[in-house]
Amino acid sequence: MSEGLLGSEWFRLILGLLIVLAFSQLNALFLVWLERKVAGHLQLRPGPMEVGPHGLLQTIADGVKLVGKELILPFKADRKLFFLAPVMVFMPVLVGFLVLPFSRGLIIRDMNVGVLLVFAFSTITVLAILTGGWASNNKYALLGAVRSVAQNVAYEIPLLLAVLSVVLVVHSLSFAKIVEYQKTVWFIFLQPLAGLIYLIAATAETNRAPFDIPEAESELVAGFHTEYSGMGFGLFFLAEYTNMFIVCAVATSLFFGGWNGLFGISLGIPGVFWFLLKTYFLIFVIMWVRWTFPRVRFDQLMNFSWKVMIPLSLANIVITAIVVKII
Amino acid sequence: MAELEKIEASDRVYSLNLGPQHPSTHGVLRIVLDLDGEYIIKADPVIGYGHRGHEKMGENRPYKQFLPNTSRMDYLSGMLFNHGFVLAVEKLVGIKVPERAKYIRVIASELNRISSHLLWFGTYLMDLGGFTPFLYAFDDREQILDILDSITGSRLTYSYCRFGGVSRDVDLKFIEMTRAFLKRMEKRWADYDSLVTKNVIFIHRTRDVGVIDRELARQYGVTGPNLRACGVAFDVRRSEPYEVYDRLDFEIPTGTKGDALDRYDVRFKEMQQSCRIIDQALDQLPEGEFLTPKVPQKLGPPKGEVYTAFESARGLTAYYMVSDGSPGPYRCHIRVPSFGNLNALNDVLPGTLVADAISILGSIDVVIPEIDR
Amino acid sequence: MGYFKDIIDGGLSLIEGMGVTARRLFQPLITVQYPRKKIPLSSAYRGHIELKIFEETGTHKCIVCLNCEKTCPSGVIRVQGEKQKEKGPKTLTGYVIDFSKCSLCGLCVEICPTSTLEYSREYELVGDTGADCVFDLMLRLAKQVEQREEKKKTQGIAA
Amino acid sequence: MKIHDIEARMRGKFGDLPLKRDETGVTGASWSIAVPIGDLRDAATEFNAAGFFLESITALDFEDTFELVYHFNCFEPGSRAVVRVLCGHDQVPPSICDIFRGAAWLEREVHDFFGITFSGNVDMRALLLPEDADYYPLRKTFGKVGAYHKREVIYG
Repeated sequence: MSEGLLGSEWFRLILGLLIVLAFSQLNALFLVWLERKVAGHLQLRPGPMEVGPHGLLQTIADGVKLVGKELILPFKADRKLFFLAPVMVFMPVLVGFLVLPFSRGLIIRDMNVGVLLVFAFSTITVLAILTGGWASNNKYALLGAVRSVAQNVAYEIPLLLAVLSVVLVVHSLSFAKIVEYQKTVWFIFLQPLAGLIYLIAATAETNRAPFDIPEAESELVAGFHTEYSGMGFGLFFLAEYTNMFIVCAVATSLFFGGWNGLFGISLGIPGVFWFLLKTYFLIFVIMWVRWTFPRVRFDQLMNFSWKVMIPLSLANIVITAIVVKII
Repeated sequence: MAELEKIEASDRVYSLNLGPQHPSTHGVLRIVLDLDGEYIIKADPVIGYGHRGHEKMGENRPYKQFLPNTSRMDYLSGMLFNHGFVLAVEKLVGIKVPERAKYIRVIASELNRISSHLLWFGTYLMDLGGFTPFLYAFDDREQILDILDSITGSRLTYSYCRFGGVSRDVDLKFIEMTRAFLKRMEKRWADYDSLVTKNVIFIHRTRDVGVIDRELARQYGVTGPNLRACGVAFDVRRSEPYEVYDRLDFEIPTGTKGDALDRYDVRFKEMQQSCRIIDQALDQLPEGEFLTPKVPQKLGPPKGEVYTAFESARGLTAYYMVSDGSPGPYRCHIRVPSFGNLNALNDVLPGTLVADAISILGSIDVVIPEIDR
Repeated sequence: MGYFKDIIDGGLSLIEGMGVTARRLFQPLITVQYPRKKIPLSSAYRGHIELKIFEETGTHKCIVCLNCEKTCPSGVIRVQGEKQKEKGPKTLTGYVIDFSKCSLCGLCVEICPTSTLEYSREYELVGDTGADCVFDLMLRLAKQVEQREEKKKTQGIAA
Repeated sequence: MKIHDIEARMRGKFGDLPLKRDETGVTGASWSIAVPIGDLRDAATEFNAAGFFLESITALDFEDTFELVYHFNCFEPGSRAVVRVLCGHDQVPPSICDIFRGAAWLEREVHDFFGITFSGNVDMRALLLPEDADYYPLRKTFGKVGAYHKREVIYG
């Protein structure tokens, strides 16, 4: 996508949307496969092996199965909200792609409020989960929805505080500028605490273990999506993995230098590869964590958030502000 | 509690039907929970979904034909239940058991105890949301099943013990496999420690959760590791030694508080003690017969009754049989440990969170078909 | 400083746990892709029962004592015998088991006075109906005898 | 040893006659005591005060009577004791569920299987059987059974 090709703004948007849609679906399918492979090998088993080479086509087969399944509406459920929720959970995820800086110039829209936009839209996910859980007319789903909201309050604040300390240094909310700033030194080295807090909070944001308390399959059966069948469940599932990609991509841009190589050494590898490499590595780490730890209880997550993450990130911001002022 | 009672009057309380189909109810258990938010106000376990009438079956068949039933009550410690039943009948009829058979039974029983505890370990972690330890535990359990498979020919419902011995002698390959297993486990304990026991999330999920204290345990007849977790060193293998347990040197691990973490610790150490027992029993294993040849096909026990207690993986289990002199028992009752252990939940669950309820249910290690019989 | 110590200790314990799982990534897999690969059966494996063929007679030794039928806890076994002569031993005419009810205890094999019962080593037993679980052991025996003879023949030709 | 204390107290209360020691060890208990149905709660209270736990409750169905068998044990080696209560087919034994909390379920189980109602146990719902079960499977009049004896046939 060179500058010359992008004469019309509309062309650029539509092309971007198409690429995003295609990429997000393929990416989610790949991530589901990856998750199963990572889980498998961590547990000394091969994971899916039957469909395609090393089971690569397994998730596509599963997807086809999900599409073919009947959408069941539970008794006395709120029909409109019930079907709205899966759509609502997937929409904001797509918006996130608009501002992700895959490489220099490979951004659909480099807005000066890019960082804000991603986090503003990702919050809608919680609303969608609440809607889905509420509309299902199922107590497990409701409990999951309630937990999700409680969890949201706990992790959103440290998440944004951690991001803020980066923004304070760069003086910009634009992803491109933040990544440019990390040309030689990544922010994870300057702001290790903020980076760590971001990763923990991001795991919670995507409802991944050990913070998968709204789903908590051993407690709430499947939490908020207990009653969803077929593609209703499929959309929740795809959204979870796409969301995971987005938070990891954001983490890569904010803390791991985006398209930049380590300490400015790019080894001649194109920026987009650096970006994807780092993003997928972070995704792998999140998977690795999921398949290692037991789940925390939601009050413990709150305790951890209010007593550890928020004070530490606040302190981090204050120190950052002072250092920035002095320099 | 006063605060809770006030809430109970309000209409905020709703009931949640946990089970019979639920990922963490270990068999078919249903608990009707009255909830305020996520806090449990009242818990009413509903059991009996797996009732097969084993006691009635025992009454209308000869002792020998009841053998296969015994390993189907608590399917996780089938060998132990099998063993206990054989002990009871031998005591009633007065059958002498060769020394070698006694040792073989102890080894097989302890192997079964470890396999049962390993399965509990895995599923408990799964209840807490950790999936991977489950598969590691199953890897180890698979070794035990292979070992038991090599002598009994079965992997779960063994039917291995016979009146006056065991059905098949052990060979050198069995001893080799068992020794290799003991060696393998030495390394595995450290792995489990790093992966689970020391894990800060795990500790937070279990510490001070679901405390069963000494008095509560006594009131409900809680036995086994759940009782030992609150500091009572009561183990049938010690208090009424059967077979050769009095010749073997092993400790009875106890806890202090009786919370889920203590129960975890006790079971974990128990597995290590079982390894010690097996090691010694293998050393002492004498040569000789594995089955008394003189046992008649049709048993004619004297009139009277027998009550034999033994330590299954879940606690004090006992066979109570009344004989009228015929080849089958007049009355056959089985005292199962999970019954009391689960019963205690009536008092333990109120005031906890749903998430903790799952943790508690997992930590007391119930096998529902054993309760239902 | 207990506050920070708790955080750091907790964090370290988590990293230790991740180390355990990470090591597994580089260990060989322990599962077997079942229908493609198979694990050898235990020598003591207890399948359903089968009539044993004795080398010296080339057939079973069942004397229709009905001990197995009587001792079976689940009533799986049905044995039929006929007297060939007025005063003589019975000979086996039918031996049918309903495997769907069998609890694999092995009491029948142990009680058999002529040890003519043995465990089958088949474990891939799938059927669509309950009737598929009913095995006629006489029929199976006949088939086995046939196979044996064919084998002998081919071996004889090869030799 | 708690078992000796409680034995002395039982002898004091009910006399020497109903108490039977078991030297052979076949019954698994040091001694058993036959208690009249009215004194069951007193006996249970004694055991509770002495720190025993209730191991099991079960019943035996004889042609002439039911017999309730209570196994008590404490956390000491070889301390099992049995309380036996004769309970006619139409009698209603008292519940001990307020003395031992675990007794509530055990009594429900006995009620399930034998149809013996315990007075004082408010919760007599079916425990192991279906809610609508109107049969008592462990009675000797139900299903296939070998024999239906009088009590003296077995216990002399």
